[in-house]
Amino acid sequence: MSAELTEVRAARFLNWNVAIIALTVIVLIVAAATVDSFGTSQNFGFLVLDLLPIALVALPMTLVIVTGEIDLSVASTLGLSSAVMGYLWNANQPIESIIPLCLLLGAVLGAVNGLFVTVLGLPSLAVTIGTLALYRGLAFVVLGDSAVADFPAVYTDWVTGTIGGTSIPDVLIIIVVLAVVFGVVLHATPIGRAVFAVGAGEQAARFAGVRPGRLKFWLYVASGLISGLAGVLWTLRYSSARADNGAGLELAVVAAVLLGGVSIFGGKGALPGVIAGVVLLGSLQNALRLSDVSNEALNVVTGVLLIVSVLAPNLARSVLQRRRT
Amino acid sequence: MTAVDLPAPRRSSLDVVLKVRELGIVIALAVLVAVTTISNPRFLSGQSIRDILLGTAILAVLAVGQAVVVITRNIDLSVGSVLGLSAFTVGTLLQNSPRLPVIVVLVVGAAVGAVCGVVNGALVRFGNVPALVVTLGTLYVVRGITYFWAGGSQINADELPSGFLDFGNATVLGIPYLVLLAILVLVVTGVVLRNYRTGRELYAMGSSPQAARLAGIPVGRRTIGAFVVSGALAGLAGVLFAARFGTIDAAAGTGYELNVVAAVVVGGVAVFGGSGTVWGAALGALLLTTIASSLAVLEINQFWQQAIVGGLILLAIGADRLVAVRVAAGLKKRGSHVS
Amino acid sequence: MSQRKNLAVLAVVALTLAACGGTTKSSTEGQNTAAPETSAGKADPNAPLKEGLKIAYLPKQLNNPYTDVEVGGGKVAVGEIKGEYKLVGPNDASASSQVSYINTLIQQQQNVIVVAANDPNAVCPSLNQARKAGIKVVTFDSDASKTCRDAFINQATTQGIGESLVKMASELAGGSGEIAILSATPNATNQNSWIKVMQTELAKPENAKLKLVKIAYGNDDDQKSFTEAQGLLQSYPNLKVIVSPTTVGIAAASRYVSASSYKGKVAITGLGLPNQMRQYVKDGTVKKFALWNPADIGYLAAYAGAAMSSGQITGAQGEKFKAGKLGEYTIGADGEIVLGPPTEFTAANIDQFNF
Amino acid sequence: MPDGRPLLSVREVSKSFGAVAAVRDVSFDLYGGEAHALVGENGAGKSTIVKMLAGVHRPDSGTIELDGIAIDLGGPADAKAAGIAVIYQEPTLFPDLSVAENIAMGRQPLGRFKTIDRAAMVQQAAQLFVRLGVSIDPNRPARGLSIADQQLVEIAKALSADARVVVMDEPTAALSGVEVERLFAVARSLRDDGAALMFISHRFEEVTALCERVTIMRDGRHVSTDLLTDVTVDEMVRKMVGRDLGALFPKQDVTPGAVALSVRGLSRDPVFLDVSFDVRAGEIVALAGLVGSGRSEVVQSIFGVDPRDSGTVEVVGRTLKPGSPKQAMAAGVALVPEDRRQQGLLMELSIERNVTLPRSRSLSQLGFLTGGRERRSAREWTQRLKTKYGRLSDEVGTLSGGNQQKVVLAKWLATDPKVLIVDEPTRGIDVGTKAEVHRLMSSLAAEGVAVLMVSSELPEVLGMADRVLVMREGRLVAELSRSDATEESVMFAATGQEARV
Repeated sequence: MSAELTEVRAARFLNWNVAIIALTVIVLIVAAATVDSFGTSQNFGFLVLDLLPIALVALPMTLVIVTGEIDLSVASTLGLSSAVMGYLWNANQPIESIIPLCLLLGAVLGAVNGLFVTVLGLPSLAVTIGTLALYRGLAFVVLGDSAVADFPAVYTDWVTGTIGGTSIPDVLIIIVVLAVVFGVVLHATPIGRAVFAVGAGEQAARFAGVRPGRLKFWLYVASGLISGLAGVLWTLRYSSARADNGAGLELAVVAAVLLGGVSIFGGKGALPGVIAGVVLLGSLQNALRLSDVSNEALNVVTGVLLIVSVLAPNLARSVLQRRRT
Repeated sequence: MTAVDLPAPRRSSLDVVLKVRELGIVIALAVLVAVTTISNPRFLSGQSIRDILLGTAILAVLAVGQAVVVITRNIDLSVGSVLGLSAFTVGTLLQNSPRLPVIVVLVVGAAVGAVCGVVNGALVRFGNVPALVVTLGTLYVVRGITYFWAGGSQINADELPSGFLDFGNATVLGIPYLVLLAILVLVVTGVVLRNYRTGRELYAMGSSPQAARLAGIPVGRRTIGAFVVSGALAGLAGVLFAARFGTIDAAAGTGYELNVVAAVVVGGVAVFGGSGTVWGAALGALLLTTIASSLAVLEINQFWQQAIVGGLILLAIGADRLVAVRVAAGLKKRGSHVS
Repeated sequence: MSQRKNLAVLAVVALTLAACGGTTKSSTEGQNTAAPETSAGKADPNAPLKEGLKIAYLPKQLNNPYTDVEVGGGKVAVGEIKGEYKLVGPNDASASSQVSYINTLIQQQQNVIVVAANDPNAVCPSLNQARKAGIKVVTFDSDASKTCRDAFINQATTQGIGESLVKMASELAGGSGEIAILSATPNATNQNSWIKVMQTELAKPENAKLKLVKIAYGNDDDQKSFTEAQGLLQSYPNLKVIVSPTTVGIAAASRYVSASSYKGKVAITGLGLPNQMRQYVKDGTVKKFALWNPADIGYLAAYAGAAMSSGQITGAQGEKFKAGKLGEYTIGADGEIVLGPPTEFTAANIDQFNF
Repeated sequence: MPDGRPLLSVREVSKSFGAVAAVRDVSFDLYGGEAHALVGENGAGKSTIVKMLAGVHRPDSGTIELDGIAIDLGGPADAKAAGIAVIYQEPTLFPDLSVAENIAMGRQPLGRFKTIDRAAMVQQAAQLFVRLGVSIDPNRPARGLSIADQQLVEIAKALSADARVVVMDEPTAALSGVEVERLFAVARSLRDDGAALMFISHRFEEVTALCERVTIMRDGRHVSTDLLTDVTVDEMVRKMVGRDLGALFPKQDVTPGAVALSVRGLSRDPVFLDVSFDVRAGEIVALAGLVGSGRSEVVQSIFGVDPRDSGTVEVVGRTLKPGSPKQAMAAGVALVPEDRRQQGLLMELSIERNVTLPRSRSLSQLGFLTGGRERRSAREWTQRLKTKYGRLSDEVGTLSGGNQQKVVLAKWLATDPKVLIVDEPTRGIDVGTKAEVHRLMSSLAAEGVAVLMVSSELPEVLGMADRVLVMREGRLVAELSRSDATEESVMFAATGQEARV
């Protein structure tokens, strides 16, 4: 009994979710104190804009990974959404119909992933590596290597602008609203309970009346939809629709989610931790750049953080288990 | 059921399926080549074939390494970065000591890759971290190290010894050295996987990790071994890359992992391990390279290439699943629990 | 139509953005040109160049030898005027990473940003933000949209480059035959304007026998350019000349041809770096190619930026300023500053150049 | 009987998992040329002993001696090298590899340059199968082999390794009479060749038919080792159970009410065929049969987690649509599944999440769950079942087997079922909890719940059930009333003994 108790205590101590939030706060404080102009309101705006796509896509990705699956096609969905947006804009379609179409497109692309994973029962890793290539390829087919610009200033200004006279970026509203929605769904609804259940044990979840296939399908749709939205916002932010927009973003998103304490094996994770992971990665990047640290170092930091975030809890667990058996 | 009506000995249906699988790629290749050649007969010229084979050589070496890892139910996404690091290492080495014999360069390249493989393998083995995450991380880290080291510098063809560049272009009986080397790698790996105990143990691990452990197979050591092979071959591919292209910067091989995984999956290696051959993986590499070449010749928008690669991956895994379901239905006579 | 309207309604609801009717590309044409009115105040041609100016270079990407030479010239110039030189940039030639760097430079309160735009529009909002913050923006290599920079250092007039490319191609082809262009990316501003001039030139009667069969894009990626050159030669057996107005493309094409059976049959020309091309000029693959001195571009950009930051010039047409060893320059229309005519390199003179 | 030195000795070994002591100070000897039975109830520690011999677990204390010399089995490879072959209840083959390769793995015959001589390998396998008297194609992949055939491949593996010690962990559980006979013939020939056999089974007639010596375990401890000639079946049972049988199964007499569950013509090729039966309110009906006879599949199909090809299921007059556990739950069906770790519980989630998962929708307010109602409900039900735990937020995997089973029961009883299906309700739980579970089922029946119980433990079946349905090879072959049901009659129906030659 006492062994069990120490274990519980150790587990609480090693709670990655708490650790990552604490680490993020520390990084923010240290950065604000030591890096010139990190703490300015303008820089805050830049930081939020830089974080925007990763933060958005990380939300559904968290749910997908908690169910034990993965979606590597998000960045390509973003790119295809952006390319189609540019194509339609060039074709003189009204932006008010382009944007919902792009969101719809994202949802459809997500549904394709979902069908492959749930109906055919294929491993999501392989499926989404396939659609990663497919969707990005289609984006190039749609728009080639060209860029479409001149999106209406009302929209682009809104995306890059701030709320009223404050220095709070407009897009922060979108992030906050969606983060709350996904957080509530994951942590305070029957759907969220089912998400954790499927990730912790798909079979047992089925025996408790959960339909894992249906659940995963809709999570992929959500992932596609949000990626499509991220594509629209990306396009408006840079006022440039390009097929290669967001290339490679999936790695940053997965890194942020895992860094946020979500288990790659599924069943474990919390949204606040993921948000902290996103902020940690973003602010670290921002602060290092302001300190003239090269991009290269950043790559190394991201990679190491990614490995450590998965390694640390595993090592802790296996040390505990070794003591147990 | 009773034991009396056991199946009579017959040709293994699984073997047949695998044969069919590789045959499918060959047919696809033949059709592709035929169509392209009809539209432009120069597609089958010596130079053109040589170009395709040279392109395939690098991808095939990577794909062979990847196949070894995938067969053990793992994945190595860091190969593109490892290729870059190795290419830059040997480039720098050759800049400083141009007289180095090619064989030494090859060994150095493979060694650089092997070290990366050890890191990957050890993290997977001892850290209990899924290979996907580990190699995603090392993809970043290795590339970062290369950038760090290379900075903005680029190694140009004129800085490399001509002996080395000749190695990239010279031929024996019309077959380029690089292609011969790739074939050598393919044959050796293929034979080891098929005809040696170690090779069979890799399949066993991928087929059922739990049973492998119970059968006394040193799963951890073999896992590290598989990653070392994949790393070493990625390093070797880095040398081939340097010899073929002559221009090396820190970005060499960026994004290669996608093509490599595609080649392996299209070549019929099951993503969940246990089945598939390096021959299939090499055929997959040949198919992808030929597609890229054909698109240029057929004047189909180059941009279709990536979409086609993606489509092929989905097609391949989808078809494999359907075939597997059918075969399983044929083989299975009873017993289907919820799994 | 009704469907589109439905979707439009949906969009309004979804985004709660007031929008009357549909905002289409044509309805917004010409509305997006509002440039911030910066650099108010008049030019004082006699103002001295300030010392300690912070001048930052942001090339398209870092790992490009050509870029290295360019910014190297900038470093020299910044040293001459006793400023602070800084070089930042992404590893990938993407506009989005450039935007992050521009934002960083704004935070760091640089005086001048010298930038080669990866996308003329995507970097605009950030550059304008920089200009609002009092930073002078000089573009080089690849221009940003006119509304968001103060000056553009043009290597050579577009007309001049286009003409000289066609002239070299015509000479190498012997006045008639098929030629192809191997460019960088299809949306590279400079490449496209040169190609446009070339097409005009080729349409002239004296070039009637030259046939442009294809424009291929190698994305300024060595390998892609290599494969594209390979594809061109396979698709067009009668090709006589490949013109590559990009240093990456010409080097890759030369390397491919020099090791293939096409050597001696197909000529390569375009814009290249002497150091990269020396080998191919010597082995006969390349007879001649052209380029300006890239170091001078970075050099000139530093002086132009410093002159603006010191109030000597505002970027208006007709203003003059001194650029160290290069002498005096006059600002042309739209803030363009032309470096000078390109140099042609051949086996005879190539050894005189080292860049 | 061979005398002299034992081939393999187990000396005072102990092994604990967390707080649970699975094996405590167990000693026994295996002799060459002798078959030794290891019997005990589920959870008595037999499998842990097997795993220690296989090198999967290392004893916390005590030694294992081979030829009188202590050996350290650090891994399965060590056990293999020591000549110990283990045949598990669930065979461990490589589905993608050929049968011949499965047999030869690690010992493939080598030809030139140390390459594998495939022809010789296939030849070897074929010869082994001839010796075993079976015809399995050595070239076919292991995927798709029946359990019985997989078992035979495992035995061929042990044969090819020339194993001196062969441990068989319930190999007959899924075999038909003919298959069991053939297996025994092979086992005897192994024994006669001088190997030491350890045989684990629940069937006493098999134990007496094959073995010379028997070791009995109870609650992780060694009870006795006797020659089978010295001990009767009754004595063995008493030693295994260690208490009076009658008190264990307190079924209260209830007059059955209306039909609560009605199954008609339920089929799923090739698992079960044309299964029809009724369960009335207040009745406990046992579904007996051998492992693999299709019992679990039938109840899973009723509950909807497994598909079905044809047939109807009605619950209190409502027809259930196939493949929808949700609808079954809504109709008042609850299934406590066979495999607690995989099907019953989410081991990494907390106790409260496990208890409330099936009811997360009904516990929500306006679609939201704030945790409070879940916690209160979880506390209420776990307390009602006297579950012992630290905190409701602890991972359910940290509980003992018995308490885990109580969590599963709490989870389903909380849904207020009209039809409760329990699949192996007392597997792997301690004696005290077992009695509690039985009392609980009995009182539920008394309250009018229809209980359908799948069980492999005959005493449990006989003690608890009002009626016994017996399945064999996917078919319902007998229905026995409480008075007709005896060990013999049930086993007779389950094994189809008339088929024995």
